[in-house]
Amino acid sequence: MNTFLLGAALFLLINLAAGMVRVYLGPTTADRLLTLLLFGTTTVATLLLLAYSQASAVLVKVALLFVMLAAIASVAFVRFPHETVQKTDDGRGDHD
Amino acid sequence: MTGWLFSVTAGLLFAIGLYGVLIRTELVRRLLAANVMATAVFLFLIVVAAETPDGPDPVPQAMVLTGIVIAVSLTAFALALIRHFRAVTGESDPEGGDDD
Amino acid sequence: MLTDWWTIALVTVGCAFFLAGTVGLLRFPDVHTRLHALTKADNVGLGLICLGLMIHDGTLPGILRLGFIWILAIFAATVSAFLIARWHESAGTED
Amino acid sequence: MPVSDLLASGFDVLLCIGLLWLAWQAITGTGLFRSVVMFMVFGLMMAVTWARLGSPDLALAEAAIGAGITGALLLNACRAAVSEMRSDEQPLRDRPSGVPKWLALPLSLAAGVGLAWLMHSIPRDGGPTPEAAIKAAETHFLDNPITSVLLDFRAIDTLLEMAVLLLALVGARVLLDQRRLPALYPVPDHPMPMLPSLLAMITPVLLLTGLYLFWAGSHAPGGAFQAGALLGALGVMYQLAGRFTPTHEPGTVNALLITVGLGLFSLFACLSLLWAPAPLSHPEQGAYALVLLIEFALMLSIAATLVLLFVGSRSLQLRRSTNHPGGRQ
Repeated sequence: MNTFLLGAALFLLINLAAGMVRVYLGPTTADRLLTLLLFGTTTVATLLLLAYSQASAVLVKVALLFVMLAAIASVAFVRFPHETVQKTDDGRGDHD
Repeated sequence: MTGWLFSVTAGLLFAIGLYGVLIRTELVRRLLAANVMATAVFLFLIVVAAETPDGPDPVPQAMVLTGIVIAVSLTAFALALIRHFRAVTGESDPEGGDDD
Repeated sequence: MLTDWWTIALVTVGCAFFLAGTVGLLRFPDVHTRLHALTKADNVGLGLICLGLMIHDGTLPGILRLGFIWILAIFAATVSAFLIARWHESAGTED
Repeated sequence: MPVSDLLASGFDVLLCIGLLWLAWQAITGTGLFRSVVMFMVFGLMMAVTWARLGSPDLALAEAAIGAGITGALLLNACRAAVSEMRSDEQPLRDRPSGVPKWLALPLSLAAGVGLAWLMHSIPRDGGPTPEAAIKAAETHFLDNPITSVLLDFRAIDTLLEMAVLLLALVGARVLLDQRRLPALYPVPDHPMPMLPSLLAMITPVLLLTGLYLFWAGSHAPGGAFQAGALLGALGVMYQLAGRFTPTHEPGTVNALLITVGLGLFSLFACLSLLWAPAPLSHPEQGAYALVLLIEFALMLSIAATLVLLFVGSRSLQLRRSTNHPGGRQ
């Protein structure tokens, strides 16, 4: 059973790596924020699976923390004016 | 296997951080690089702690916990310093301004 | 032993939902459709994994904790997705 | 079980590749905003790594402090960089540094590989117990030498940790005051939809989780920091939602909150000389209650200091006094 849960965690990590392609491609800033959402949900699921496969109950609390911090992070991002994003771009423009 | 893998990763992370500190002149990015170097050191300590024969060693864990708090204090202070620097000179990097 | 099979089935289906979310994230044409794919599929996937782990856990505090995490994740994802979509909209009108 | 070992190795390898890629992107990528996003994701990955390496305490601290507070601070840096930019100025750019790339790359690689080799070759048996630790164990009221060493040395460690945090705030204030740099995140003109309901939902949960972490930490020292960082994150959220108003007048409540942790701790350090030869020793009676009180004060101070560092103003005022988050004002 533990092996299966670990396998599922590994699968989710691969899935996350595939999602990271979207951050790399962009093209808009909102796409990057989207991946933060993907990260939030997937790492929570991965931590829960790890918690039960390693029999370490504290990781469930870490997962709980992750859920709330993901929400705070997205609020912090949307309080950001758009021109800030554009002006901090020092290279090729990678937003719309 | 695990210890070896994470040791190498910590070494490479340290290398990436050091490279960033040497190459980037824009100050916030340099601060990011220094933070990555700090994380690499924490990783080293925890790998050593995890490999002690009788269970995880609590002393390095406590040290890293302290290290994380010190790192965030330092980051906050450095960011205030960068704002101050920009206000004084109007530049985002210390080498710019007079030489090109 | 039957409970083990339930757990395996639920976690597997949950992982499939995560896969669907990522495919949507990569293949859909614009931000709104990607947002749509991601938030819905991933949170269903998380719910199914939580359900599977609840069956695996079997104790009342464990079940409550997992359920709580899922409900919180749904709330947080709803608000975050809405805020990001709105932020993207306002970017479109300003530019 | 070879299959589970193989899966675990696969998990670790993927985690390490992810960490390296994220760090590389954060440091060498274009665009400050993008770098900051990458760095925050790196922090989250790091928390998963701590969990994998069997240090859940660190995973909690990294999630709350590393990813949460540091990320928010760095976002502030982006914001400040733009709002204080002159109109004729170019976007943030990089000049060629004094060290050429062809030299920097092998140099840093050599340093990293050398460090990895060095850390790999040090003995893992922990080494002999230091003289001072044995002596401390003999005079201590606890029997277990490890616990007593941790209790004694951790106390000094925590005291200085708090002092560093306070110093960072004082230093930042001095710098910002000198050039009259304003607080970031003024109150938004128009309310953001759905944010109040998110706050209403998240406040009790974060408060409960913070208090739980604090209570759990009273058995093992260090819980105050995770709890304080969590409450600090809640304060940051309130600031982002426009519930706090940054003010220029120094507030009494603010000053009290910032200093209560260090003050109480120092007082205890002095008073402990009355019953013990060395400072910071615990009395035989009522040690538990005392530790709990000091840790609670520390938690409040940590939360208040982190929020003020984030905002960059002298003090904060709550806009609606009916809604009181974590006792901060």
